[in-house]
Amino acid sequence: MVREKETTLYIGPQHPGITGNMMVKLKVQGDTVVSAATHVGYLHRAFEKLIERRNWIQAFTLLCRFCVPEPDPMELTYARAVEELDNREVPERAKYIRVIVMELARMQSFMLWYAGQSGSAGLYLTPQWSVGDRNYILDLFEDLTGGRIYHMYIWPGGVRRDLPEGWTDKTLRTMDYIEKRLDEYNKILFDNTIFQKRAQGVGIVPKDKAIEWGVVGPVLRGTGIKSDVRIDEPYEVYDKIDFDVPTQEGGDIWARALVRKEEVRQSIRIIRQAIADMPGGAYYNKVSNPMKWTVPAGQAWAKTESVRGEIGFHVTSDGGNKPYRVHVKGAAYTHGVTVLEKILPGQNIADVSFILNSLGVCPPEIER
Amino acid sequence: MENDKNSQKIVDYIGNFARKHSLFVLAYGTGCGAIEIPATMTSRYDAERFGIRGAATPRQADVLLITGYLSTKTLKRVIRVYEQMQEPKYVIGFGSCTVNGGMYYDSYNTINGLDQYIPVDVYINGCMPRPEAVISGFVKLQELIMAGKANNGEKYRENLEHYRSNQKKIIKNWKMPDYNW
Amino acid sequence: MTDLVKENILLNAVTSAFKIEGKVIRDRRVEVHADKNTVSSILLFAKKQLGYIHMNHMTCIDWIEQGEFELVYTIYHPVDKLTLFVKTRIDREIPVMENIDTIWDHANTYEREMREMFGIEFPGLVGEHDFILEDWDQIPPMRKEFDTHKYAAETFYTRPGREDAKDVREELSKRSGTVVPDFAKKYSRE
Amino acid sequence: MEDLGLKIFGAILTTIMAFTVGMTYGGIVRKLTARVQNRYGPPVYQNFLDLLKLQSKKTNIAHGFMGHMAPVWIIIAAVTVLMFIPILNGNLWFPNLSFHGDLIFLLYMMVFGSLGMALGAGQTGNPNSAIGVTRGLSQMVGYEIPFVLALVALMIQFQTTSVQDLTQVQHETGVWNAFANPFAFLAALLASLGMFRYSPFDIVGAPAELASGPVSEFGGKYLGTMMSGGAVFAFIKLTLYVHLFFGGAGNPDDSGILATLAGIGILLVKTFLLYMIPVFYGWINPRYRTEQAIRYFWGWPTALGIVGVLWAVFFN
Repeated sequence: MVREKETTLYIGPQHPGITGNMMVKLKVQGDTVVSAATHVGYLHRAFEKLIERRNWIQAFTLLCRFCVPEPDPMELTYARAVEELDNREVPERAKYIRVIVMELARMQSFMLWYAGQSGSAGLYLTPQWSVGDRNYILDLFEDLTGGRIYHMYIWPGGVRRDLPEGWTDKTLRTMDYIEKRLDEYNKILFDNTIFQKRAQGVGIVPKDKAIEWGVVGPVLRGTGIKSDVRIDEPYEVYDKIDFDVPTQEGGDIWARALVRKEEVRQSIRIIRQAIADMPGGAYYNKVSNPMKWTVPAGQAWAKTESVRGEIGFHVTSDGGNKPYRVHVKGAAYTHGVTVLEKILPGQNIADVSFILNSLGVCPPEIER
Repeated sequence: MENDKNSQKIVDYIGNFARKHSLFVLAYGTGCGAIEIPATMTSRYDAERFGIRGAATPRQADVLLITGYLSTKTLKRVIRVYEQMQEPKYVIGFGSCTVNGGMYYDSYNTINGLDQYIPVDVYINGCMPRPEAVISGFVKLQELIMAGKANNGEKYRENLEHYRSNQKKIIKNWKMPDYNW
Repeated sequence: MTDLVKENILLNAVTSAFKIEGKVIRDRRVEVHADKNTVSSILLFAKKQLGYIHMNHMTCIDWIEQGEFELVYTIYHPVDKLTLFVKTRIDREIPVMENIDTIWDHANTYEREMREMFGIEFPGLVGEHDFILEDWDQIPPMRKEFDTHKYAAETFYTRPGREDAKDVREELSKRSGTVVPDFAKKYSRE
Repeated sequence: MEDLGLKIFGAILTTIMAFTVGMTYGGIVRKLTARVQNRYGPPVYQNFLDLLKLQSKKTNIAHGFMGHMAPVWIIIAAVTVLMFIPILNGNLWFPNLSFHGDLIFLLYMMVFGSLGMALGAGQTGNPNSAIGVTRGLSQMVGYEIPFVLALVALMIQFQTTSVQDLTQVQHETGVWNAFANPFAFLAALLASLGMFRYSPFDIVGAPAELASGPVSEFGGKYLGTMMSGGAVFAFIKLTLYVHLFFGGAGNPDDSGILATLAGIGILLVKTFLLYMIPVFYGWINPRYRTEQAIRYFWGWPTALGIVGVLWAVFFN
């Protein structure tokens, strides 16, 4: 049904299919997208400007709000950048705790992605299940840090408090439960023929262009390139833990979905190992007075593997008690603008929201 | 239609009863609070048992949930969306940043105080509010509706000039149709 | 980590080819300081010859006291796992920088943001001028001289505090009969 | 004139029943869906509350004349079609006009509601509505083919186009058409998946793609009226299927109070069970793209429909 006439279709900012609050302006011929342009800025809070007005510790309240579905990788990356500037050692126990928190964050974010991916395909059963089960992980966070979504838990020099009593047992029980549930999700979503038909061959990121376009994380692994900050530049204790980095060939939505499906199982594996190997000792290399704390001048670049890919922090200090400049590179920064604009032309309108979810586009990370 | 607080007509009573138990929330996550909306709507907290469900377009919606801070760019869209909604309509301000700017009090791009720009029925404070808090905010709104005190649209129509002048102070390039219903 | 062999090889390759300064920061991190005119040729050299095909990041730091913007290009080698920073400084008064979105497509996004947030011009950059902000008529907001608090206080409505607002420390000490320690007193609301 | 009075009374009763049953089924489906999704769910009467709320909205905006007329058109079409289908197998209380209409006429009339929707949505100027209407019409082209083939098979097999006669045949022989011509039945059943617009065939109002499709710009009373029309249409489709394939409900020879009530009971059971088929299918399936949906209908359902026709021609 190709017609000559071009229609302009705005997906967003108010649209149920959009992830977060952004807008994709489409030129459409019949059902086919001819060109796409991303418009962002609806969530611009001037974080980077505000952080220049906060001191090093106060910045954490803003940091975790950079990308709402996964606040913890942001904290960790910033903390690592500051530790590099300050030459601050992190106790071994804190490193293990950080790994557990990171993987829990990955799992809860996976469950949101799962809901978004199947919801945008029109399957409303699994979102209810997975977002419901996500609450169990948030409960763990609540026990650990006091907050459901935003934790401000990881600090330069360690973590804010030790594990509560009985928390590891509860975590292991939750992992068992989630593992059981994942099988059920897979039966509903991944074994479904219609989902396979819709996901295969749609939204292809070409393998030869992927790295040049700045594609990272599961999207890059979905094209068959093995790239993961956790093994490329092992941070914390990821080099002591045994886990696989799954890859898939194809570069389409289906490949990305399979990568994520396997990744969350690896997260469970990592958490179990980390809990088993956890050493005792201190959990925090204390900063004497955080309100007056100054960090030596310099620049540091730290990166972390979040669920959507590499997150990088470029932190600059002028030796004062406030960050001079913090610049964040989120995974969605390239996915949501360059990659999206490049792969949308030629797709069906029905797949736009499907592709958005699959790329893991998170608008607050683009505009900050 | 007159809405006398002391003596409601039976028609009003029935209407309010229906309005109370059927709240269509516009699916517009304006800020980071939108992350708790899926949790509120799904299996553990299940807001649908109160008759709260999502609506895809502003024409069908009753409740505009402002989930968190509003940047000036979004404010323009929110006003447009709000004006498209059909009366009676309600606005819930969600999170501390809608009350007084919260942690973004000094940001050049987010508004402080939502009720300067559109009337607000219920504020839910916290950053971010838990799903229980969200549901309790909705219950509060239901109480207001039942008492006939939630007349957001009327308030906006009657004080349109006040709200317009506030809105135009922030939105520099005002290219929007007039509010005509 | 150990002897930083790979890092030194990289440093030598870049510095000898372009006669520029540089140093190894730590394992996997190498930085070079370049003139603003050679940046694009260094990046092209690193991409085509050395295999630094992934551009992680591009940032701008406003050194208002020196009157300069510092631009940092962070590029990455997916096989050697090395990160190379190419740093350059441009004049703050005439902020013009070469456009590199022909080398990496996604540099376009970074440059559009910098144009909007710092007012740096990139000749030949395509894309709408309004990327994040809308109808912005002040100086570019990420510049250090822009005072966001003052602007916010002037532009937006500030809700007055509650009349019955109490100082938490004073109240708690009154209730529990303890004394507010000296160091905490300066944070108290007067 | 007694006859006319009875007819009018029957017509009003039919409409009320169709509306109530349609709305209640919707509510039950919402409740069941919630239970499947691990939730408590809204009360069964939630749809009535929604409707009441929509009808008591104080402002209602219409985009031009057709936007105003579309919901009215839909409800007129719904009630008209309702009059022409047998409700209780020729029961004296619900005679309506079912003796006068035949299947071909019904097929035409059932498209009328969609046509009204299309015209109304076209006038709103919302691109989502326009795309939704196009998708709806494409999907209709898809499922009408197996559906018509199934009906043609029945018409050939029993040499009649009257719904009344088709029901009568089943009553007399005691064999349901679902068994008399299983291929036609299966074709019609698969077509019904598209007719009820649950996933995977909810492409018309797909929220993640088109906001809510054709009804994007309709709110308040208009949306409420459309909802009522939709409820009546659901009842019509179910009743028609029950009469075509499941032997109808009620005894044509006995119109006493008890027999009528029993007939209504049987009708409710049969329609509800039939309604559950697309609903069950919808719970666990994501949505097709438009061209995939059409390809689906032109695959197995159409093949089954053709086999059904051949069966009717050669084996009876």
